[in-house]
Amino acid sequence: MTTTQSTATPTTQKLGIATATAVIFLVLSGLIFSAEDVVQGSTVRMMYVHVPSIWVAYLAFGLTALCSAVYVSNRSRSLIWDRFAGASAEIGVLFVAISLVTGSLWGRLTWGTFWVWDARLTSTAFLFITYIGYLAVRRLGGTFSQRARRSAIMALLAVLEIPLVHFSVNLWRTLHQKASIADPNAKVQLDGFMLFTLFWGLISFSMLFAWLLIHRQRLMALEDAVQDQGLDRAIQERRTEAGR
Amino acid sequence: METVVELSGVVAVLSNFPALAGIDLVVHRGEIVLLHGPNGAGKTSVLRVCAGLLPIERGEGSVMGVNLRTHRESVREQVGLLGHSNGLYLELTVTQNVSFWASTVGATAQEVALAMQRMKIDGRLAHVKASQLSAGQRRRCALASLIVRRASLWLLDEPHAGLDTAGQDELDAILQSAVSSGATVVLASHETQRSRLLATRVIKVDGGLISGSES
Amino acid sequence: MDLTPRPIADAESRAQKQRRRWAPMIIVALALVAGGVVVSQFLTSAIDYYCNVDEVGVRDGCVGQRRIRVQGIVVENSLKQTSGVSEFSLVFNDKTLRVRYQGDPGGVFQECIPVVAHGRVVDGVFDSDRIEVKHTNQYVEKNKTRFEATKETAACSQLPG
Amino acid sequence: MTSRMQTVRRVSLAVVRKDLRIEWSSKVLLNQVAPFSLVIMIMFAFALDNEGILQRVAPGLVWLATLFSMLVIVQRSFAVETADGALDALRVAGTEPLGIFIGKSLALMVQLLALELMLLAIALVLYAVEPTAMGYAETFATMLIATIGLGFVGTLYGGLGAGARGRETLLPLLLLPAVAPVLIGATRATEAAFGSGGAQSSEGWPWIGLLAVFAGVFGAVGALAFGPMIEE
Repeated sequence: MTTTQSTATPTTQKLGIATATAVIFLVLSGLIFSAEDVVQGSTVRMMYVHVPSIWVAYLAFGLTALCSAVYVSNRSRSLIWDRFAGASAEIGVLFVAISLVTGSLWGRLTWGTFWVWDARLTSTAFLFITYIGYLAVRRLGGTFSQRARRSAIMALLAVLEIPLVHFSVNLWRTLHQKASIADPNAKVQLDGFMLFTLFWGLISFSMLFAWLLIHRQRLMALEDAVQDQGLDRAIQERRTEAGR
Repeated sequence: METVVELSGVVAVLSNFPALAGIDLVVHRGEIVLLHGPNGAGKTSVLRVCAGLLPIERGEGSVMGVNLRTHRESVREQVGLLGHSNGLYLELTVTQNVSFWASTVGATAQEVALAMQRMKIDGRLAHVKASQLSAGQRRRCALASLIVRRASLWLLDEPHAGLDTAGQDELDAILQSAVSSGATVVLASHETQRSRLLATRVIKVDGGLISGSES
Repeated sequence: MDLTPRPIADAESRAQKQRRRWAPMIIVALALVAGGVVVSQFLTSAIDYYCNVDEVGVRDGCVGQRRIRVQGIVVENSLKQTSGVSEFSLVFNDKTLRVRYQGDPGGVFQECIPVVAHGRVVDGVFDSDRIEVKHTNQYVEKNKTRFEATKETAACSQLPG
Repeated sequence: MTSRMQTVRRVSLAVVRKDLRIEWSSKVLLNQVAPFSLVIMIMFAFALDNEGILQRVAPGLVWLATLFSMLVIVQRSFAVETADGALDALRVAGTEPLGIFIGKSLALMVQLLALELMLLAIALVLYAVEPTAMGYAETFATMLIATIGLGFVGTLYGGLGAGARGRETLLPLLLLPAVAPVLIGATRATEAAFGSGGAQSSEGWPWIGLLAVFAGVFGAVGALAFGPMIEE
């Protein structure tokens, strides 16, 4: 191993550039082009980070569960699914954290409090802790397949929390407002350009997620490969032990 | 002759360390195979691979026709492994321990009594907690738990260690009668004088490989 | 002593062991459905963050001397602030409740928007020590409403009752 | 299929008898866990000695103390398995994992139930709670069903970390969020049963339904996943 390896390819570089452009436009659109809300004023701009980040977290945890299910149901037990599951969960945890922080700042400005124990906030907090536990299980040690098996079971259990988190605002009365666009039986509740900005946020955060995921997964593959190449050398060394 | 164990090019890993570095081994039914070699040669790992406990990283292996790569769990019912640890519950008495292991395989109370008698842990010792036993007595207790399993393939790791001469003789007799009843035995040991007399084949393991064989 | 290898379950049952086990999966699915029903049908009132104004003294969990949270819309022109005490009325489904609050409510508190007040009912007045603003899921651009709804009443009538 | 069911029953009976025997002869529950939970209850009583507060939060304290004690019991339950390689031996013996799961869960449930009864008695005395006859019935129903769920989830997560390094710190991180529904559900049901803070006893039954669902989910998931979980 003499050449420096990168996790980038021309495709991911293009994706990276596109993502950066989209995020820059989101910043401009969110901070400058879009209007203030009639009640909330400028604090409404929190939405353009808060909503896309929880969306990415749902996406990431959903993908984790999907990859785990593929790993468990596939007889070949290919570790690539496990790596995608792990990489996706790491990014998901990051974005739940962002969502919690922006949400509590936004809450301070509009509700008058950083945190309340309503169904939405509480369930989101549990989602966060659960996936921190998932990441801890991944670092428990043991063989790769042991890691994959344990964490797959965890992921399939943990993903059940997501519908509870998302629909908590419809099932119960919460201080948190209901969904404005992802609500199954409601009209879109945003004025024109605000809606566009929010959509733009969802798109650019999704691109960011894809870019991070690909790189993280490749990095994990390299880490595993380092261990595997180490194995080849270790086997050679082990064989020479004989006869000494 | 019926093949019981077949390993070819097996690599097995213990937290990134290749305990087995590509081992080839064939054992037939009715054999008593002795694995010997220095400490850390990989003897224990061979036994654990055969027991379906340690996964195979590279190579192919099968025990009693069961593929160790894909179905290593299914081989375990027919295998009896005595490892370094005795697998005893220290808070339970000797009888409770042997009875527990007997009940997991559906052995009768009579079998338990016979096995305990054979290993001389009946009578006074029967109601002593495992934590209060000497090392040799614990070994006898573990052997009694193994006997009631009536396994097809006996895998023994340093079985003579800690036993007195009478106990070692008793163990040898049991292994011989098990083999004549249709079982197969693989044992690992580095004190070879006694085991050589017992074994039908002696194999040297070193550096995670087979480095020699004699009949 | 008999040491013949113990006969193990025949190949058929071993093949069965390899088969995927459906029974627990079906139980998981059924339990999840049951969970959904329990949570959405029976537990709604118990997890609800607040009672609406019209439910105070009526619905289970909103009655008696216990501490409750009440949600309603701040009635227009009802807010009176004197020497650090804010008084205003909450309305929901045509029922009103007078609220007394020590201090100045935070957030974007104003008339004509929904709020949640924490406290208990004392002599028909809701004695509150904490106010949270519950903003809706409607977002309206400010510039636009300047033309359509310049009068405060218009903003009030827009909000859901 | 019947032969497999027989094996499962045989193994689970053997495991539950073994676990309870170990507890009976070592008396860890009696000598260590019970005093530990007693200390928790008394500390709370000291810290929250304020008119009304203690009665209002008593149900939550009972369950919080139960959960903390449960962590100790679960650790212990798998420490005896790994002390002399018994779990390894069970695995290599091809012992039906479903049987191990059910057996260890049952043993855990029995111990938890004994502990909860003790905590309930303490709460009645220390915190001056006076449930009605209906309240008692509701309390016992809550305890029974919550305990079934706790037994399953405790065994599943206990087996997950068994033998791994750092499992002592991992277990609370995994187990406490997972049992949050039990904490909430059992607390609310017990509040209804005790009539704390003006709650009515009819408010408790849906929560008991939630506890039953929890027990069902983790019973079934454990049945599926316990085997792969303890595998190398």
